[in-house]
Amino acid sequence: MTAVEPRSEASVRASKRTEVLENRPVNLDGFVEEWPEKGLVAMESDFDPQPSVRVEDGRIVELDGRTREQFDFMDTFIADHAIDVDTTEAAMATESVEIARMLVDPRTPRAEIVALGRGLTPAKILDVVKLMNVVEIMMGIQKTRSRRTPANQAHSTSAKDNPIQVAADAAEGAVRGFAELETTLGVVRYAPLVAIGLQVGGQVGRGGVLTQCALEEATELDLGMRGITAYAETISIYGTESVFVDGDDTPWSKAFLASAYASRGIKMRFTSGTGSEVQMGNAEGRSMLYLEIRCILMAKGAGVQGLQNGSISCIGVPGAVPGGIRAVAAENLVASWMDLECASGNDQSFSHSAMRRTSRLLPQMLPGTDFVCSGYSAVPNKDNMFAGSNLDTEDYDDWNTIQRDMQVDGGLRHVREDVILQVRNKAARALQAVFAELDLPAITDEEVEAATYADSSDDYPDRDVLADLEGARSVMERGVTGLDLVKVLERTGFGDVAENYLQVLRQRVSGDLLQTAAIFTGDFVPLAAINDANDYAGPGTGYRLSGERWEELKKLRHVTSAENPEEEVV
Amino acid sequence: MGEPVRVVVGVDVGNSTTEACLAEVAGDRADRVDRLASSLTPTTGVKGTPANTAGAVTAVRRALEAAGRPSAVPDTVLLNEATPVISGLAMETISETIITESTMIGHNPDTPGGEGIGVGTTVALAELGGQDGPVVVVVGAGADFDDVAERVNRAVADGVDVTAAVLHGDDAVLVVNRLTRRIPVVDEVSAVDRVPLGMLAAVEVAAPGRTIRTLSDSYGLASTFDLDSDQTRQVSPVARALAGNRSAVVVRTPAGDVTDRRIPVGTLTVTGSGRSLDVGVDEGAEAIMEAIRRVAPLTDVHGEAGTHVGGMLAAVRDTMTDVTGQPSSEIAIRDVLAVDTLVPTTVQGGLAGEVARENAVALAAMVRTSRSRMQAVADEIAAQLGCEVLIGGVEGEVAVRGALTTPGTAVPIAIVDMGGGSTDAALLDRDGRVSAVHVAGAGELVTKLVDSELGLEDRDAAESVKRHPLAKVESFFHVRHEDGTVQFFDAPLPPHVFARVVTVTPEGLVPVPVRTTLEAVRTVRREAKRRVFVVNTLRALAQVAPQGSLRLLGSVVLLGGSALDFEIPAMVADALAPHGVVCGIGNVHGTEGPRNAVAAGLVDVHAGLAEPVGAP
Amino acid sequence: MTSDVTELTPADYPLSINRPELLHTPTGKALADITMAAVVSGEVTNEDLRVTPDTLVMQGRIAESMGRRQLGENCRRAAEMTAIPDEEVLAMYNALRPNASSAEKLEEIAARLEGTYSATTCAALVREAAQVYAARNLLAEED
Amino acid sequence: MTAAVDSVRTLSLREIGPAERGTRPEEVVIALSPAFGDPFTKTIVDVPHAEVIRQLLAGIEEQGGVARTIKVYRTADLAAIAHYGAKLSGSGIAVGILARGTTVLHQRDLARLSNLELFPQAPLLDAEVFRMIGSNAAQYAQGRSPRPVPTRNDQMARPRWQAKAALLHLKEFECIDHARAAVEVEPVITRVD
Repeated sequence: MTAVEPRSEASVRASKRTEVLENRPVNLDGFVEEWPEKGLVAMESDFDPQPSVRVEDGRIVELDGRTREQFDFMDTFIADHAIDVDTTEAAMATESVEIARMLVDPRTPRAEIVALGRGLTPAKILDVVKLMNVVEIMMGIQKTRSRRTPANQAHSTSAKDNPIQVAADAAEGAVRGFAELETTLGVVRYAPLVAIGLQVGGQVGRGGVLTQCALEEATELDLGMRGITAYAETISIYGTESVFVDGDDTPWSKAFLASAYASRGIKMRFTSGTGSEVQMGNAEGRSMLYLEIRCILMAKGAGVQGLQNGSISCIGVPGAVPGGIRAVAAENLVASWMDLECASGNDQSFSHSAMRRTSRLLPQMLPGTDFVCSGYSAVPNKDNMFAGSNLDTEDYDDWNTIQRDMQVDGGLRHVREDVILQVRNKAARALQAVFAELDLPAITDEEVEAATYADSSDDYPDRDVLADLEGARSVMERGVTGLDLVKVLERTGFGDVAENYLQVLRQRVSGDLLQTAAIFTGDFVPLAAINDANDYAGPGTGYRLSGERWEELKKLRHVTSAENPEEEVV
Repeated sequence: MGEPVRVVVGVDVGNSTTEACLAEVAGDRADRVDRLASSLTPTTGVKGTPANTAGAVTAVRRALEAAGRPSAVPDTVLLNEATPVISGLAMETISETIITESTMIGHNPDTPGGEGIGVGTTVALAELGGQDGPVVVVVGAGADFDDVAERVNRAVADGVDVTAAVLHGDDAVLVVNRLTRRIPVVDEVSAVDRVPLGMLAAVEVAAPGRTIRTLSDSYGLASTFDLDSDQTRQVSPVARALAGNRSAVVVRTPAGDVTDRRIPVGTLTVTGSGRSLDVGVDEGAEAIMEAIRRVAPLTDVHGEAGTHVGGMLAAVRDTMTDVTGQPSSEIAIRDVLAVDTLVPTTVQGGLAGEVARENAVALAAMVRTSRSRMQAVADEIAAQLGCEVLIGGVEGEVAVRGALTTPGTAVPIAIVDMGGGSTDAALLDRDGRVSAVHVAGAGELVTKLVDSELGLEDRDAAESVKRHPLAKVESFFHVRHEDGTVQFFDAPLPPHVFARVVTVTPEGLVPVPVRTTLEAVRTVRREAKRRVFVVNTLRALAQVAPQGSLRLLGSVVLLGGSALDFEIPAMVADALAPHGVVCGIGNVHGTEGPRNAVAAGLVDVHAGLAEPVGAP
Repeated sequence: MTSDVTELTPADYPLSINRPELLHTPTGKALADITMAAVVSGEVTNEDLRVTPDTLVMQGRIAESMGRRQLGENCRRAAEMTAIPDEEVLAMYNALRPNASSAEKLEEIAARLEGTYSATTCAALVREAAQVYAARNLLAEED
Repeated sequence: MTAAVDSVRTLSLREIGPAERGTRPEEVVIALSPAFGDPFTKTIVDVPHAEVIRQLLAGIEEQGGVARTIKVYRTADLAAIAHYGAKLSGSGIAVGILARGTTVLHQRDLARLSNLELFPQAPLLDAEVFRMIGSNAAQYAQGRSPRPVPTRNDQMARPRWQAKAALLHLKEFECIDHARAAVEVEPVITRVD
């Protein structure tokens, strides 16, 4: 047996230094030995298949050592939907090392390497990224990420499902720069009120913020169709057939769902990540990264515009095996390379060690991704109903400082206290007006005051939960829609918020947000991997942090003025 | 044919809801009123204050939308003359039990072990062995049940006379099952380390479903501890405190005592009919209500400064000052309702978190003022909607008019409107005179009583118990409702309600966080409603009834949200039946149920269908 | 469906800014008609805030012009689905879950997609699923 | 196999016969996973299996209940193990438990994936919690209405235990024996001091 020995007991005398080291937070993290036969291995396993492909009559009949009769449904879906039959044999004939070098080499344009990627099988892609060290992987991400301008996403939730807290933190998150805001619930029946709080708060912070509420598929889609949320993300997919079926879905059901969202004009991405299959005990002896590459190709085959990956809720598994965080970076690279929008993890409690948390973050933050965090906790982690994130509100100033140190754009900025107080207050007041107009349980002035100055859910008066749930039910029953909320906001004197919200709804008509990696600028200009396609081609090209944005990121909470060293820059 | 048709909206600003009734009124003779729609929305701000405007405007808009004319502008909005009524609640515990020197452990662990009584000297487990006389073993925290049993068995085998045991953990049954000799064992004594050692002690455990007989009886204690008559008198509070328990421990210490005392919680000074009376809150509800009756009609009440009661009454006054701008000295408390209740309270000095049901008094107080600021509301509504706004009759009077449209009613008629903070009554007599009254105490007080008597400490749960009938989930496929009927389900019920007492709500079944039976919860709920709604209905009606006689009332119509409650109307009707009063739920205009009486009444009065009443 | 805008290129994106004249709501309003005034007056309703099949086809063409074949196909399926009511879309999705439907049931859905909604691409996806489910033992047990 | 050296009690599971449906209306079935007791001897946080069983049984006994223990070999899926136990239980109540400690209270009329009380975070389960779980199981079996065992939560359990849990899960899966039917066992707890 392996790895079930208890931690070393202090039966023999240990040095003082050992004591110090024993007490370091990193030793609270769990680490395990690899077990490749069972798939408990990051990305280098003798049990992964060898790359191969064979095409007959315009159809792939062999994939990574298996013939069509031997295909499981992942093989079938990938062969029939993801891989480009016309180019696959030529692409597969290219040496893996050559492809790996193309990924790193700035002189190979993104379009060329993406086109080549369309013909590769999962085992071949794995073979390529296995050749790359973590710096090369970051080089690859820098080049292949689909949108030119990096962005970030936040979690805005409440341990008490308090919609006022969600609104205030959404407003602060928006003004700090997040392009997307996501929420979920403790008590699911609260969803309509919390989703309204998120939407209203998000539109107060600044224009162009998109929101979503993670729920089971039917309700999530319902809120989306009513225009109370603007996108969807928690559509999980898995790398083995057995785990996919355990999740009560198939590639075909998920592909159908992807089209359903698009048919309502709603932006959507899938979610997957290394470690989920071995966590559920059905990795079928494959490495975590091999299985994740299958997920990425499945997502691509379904025609969904993007993917949230980077282990996500299973981060403790790759995080515990050797090379695991390299594998996590590699999965973000593959998602980007396969021309999908990549919301790149960094969204779950990862480590007790602040150093480890930061090092896990850099492979996404330094090259930039479409969303560096697919959930930076814009509430204190104890209020995070996604079970905690790698970063939370306590880390705002650290994040801003790292951006300034490295001259890297992680999508956030320092915001002056008075601005934050003002948007938090306004968000709470706007929601107060909405609740009053919709006959929902009143939000008191005391609650508005609390929201303005609060940190966590502890700082708010308790709500009448039963009355709120009754209100939530009536919102669904009465068929309240996003348009109703716009009207209420306009009528109650929050015309600018109403206008922002209407702009978000209006975009459904254009379908512009359905394109790869689409977000809004603050002026509601859609920014996708079309009009803002990544054009990195080596030093001096691509997205560079400069000009007005760089000036903005130079600001921190405390910076001594050069002009008058007795004062700080404001 | 050529008569002008005007759109009129009656708006009733109530304590918690604002109602509107939209109608078309034809012609000056106004012999035709076409009611088009009604609406209901929460009242904004304290009733009778400018903050009401938002709710009133919403109610008007809603009614217009419901009538399919969202962009229409009404010709006239009619507002009721809403009198601000503010109520406050307080609850004071007035008795307490105090144990000194750890003489007694009288709590009821779920599962004591063994049966019978054992008397001996207290000895710690670690010291067990070699004792001559009978011993009671005292076992501290962290002991394992197997170890305890083994150790006691060894001592018994060595000849020690172990007669009983007291345990820290929840292990009594486990220990007893492993002992060679059957002894009574009391467990879950959280402060077991404070049990004095080397003292004579007695442990008694009754059979399941029974209560102890010896330690809960003064003479039983006397025989057990060999006491003389003076000593027996001294220990009688111990016996009293232990009555009703399934298990108990008594340790005889030189200075140990149990006292049961009244807590002075301040006095109320009630004023009326030109005189003032002082009454101690700790004298109980009956004494307080008697004092109020003696000074009737009440003109004001003050609470002793520096006490909770004083603070509560001051807060009610302050709120009214904020609302009306009247100085606090001009604001009078016009009614108080006192109710006796029992509150589970942890006994001071107890060793096992013993809980006693202590006496408490709950008070509801009410202030009203004649100075309404409805004109300000009217002006703002006029500005926002761009129409004429008129302030109509006093609500009680208009409500009677609305109630009178209930099919089958006739003058004289009385109405009762049971709200959240106050219970209101009005009477229209044969001469067309209307008298109206507000009394303190309504839904909020019921919630508070349910909350404290069930020990919920959860207002939401108490509110749910108040509003919805109960049921017991007997399996995943059926529940037994409180009326005894059984309901079956095709799909299994959610696991969190399994085996629980639940409220049956439109949202589904909601567990009530208690461990008592459905019957106990039901009794608490009905008693709370009876002591507040029934008592108040009788009290309020007596104040408007001719010569104070309910028999002269004729018929009583129940209005407002509480009239929609599943049991209050029946409880009130039962209470009124002996007085020969016909009591029923209002059905305004035969369609609106108990809602919309004032709003509809305003329109009718305006249209001349009904004579304005009480007008100068 | 739309046939006069076959030549969309990446330069046309975003349509809301570069080609608003091509966009309309399901009730035939122009994008510019969705104003706050129109919302307040009730001229704009929820029905207006939906994407049309034509628009989805156009977005699909733009995606394909960027080399995103599958995203283009997804847009085409979505265009077909705009006609299907919400509840039925969800019911069809549930029927596609593993072990949820018999081969007959899936064929019934495919036929309905094809016949009632002219959703041929969607129907093909369902038939393909039925084939794979049969091979992988993921059809519902026959009663 | 005996427990680790630092354990004061060992557990052995003496096979009595095939697992059958019980008839006593108040009984609780404790359904053990394939690796419970043998080859594994302790939970993910080193609570000895002997102690887990002893505390579950004590909780049931303290409430005046009776228990039967079965061991399941054909599946390592906790919901399936517990639901199977519930179907065999005279009261319909079962406690299902995995070798790593994850525990669920199940009832036979519930859907397999539903439950009465679930304790998904094995690292947070200690002897005291197992006692309360046993006590609640007995109370459900008697038709009483216990307060649910307070659930604990630790966001940092993920970085510390997620991978070890996966490893133990894989090991448990290796112990699945599709050919072997569930058996009723008598837990024999022996002190070794």
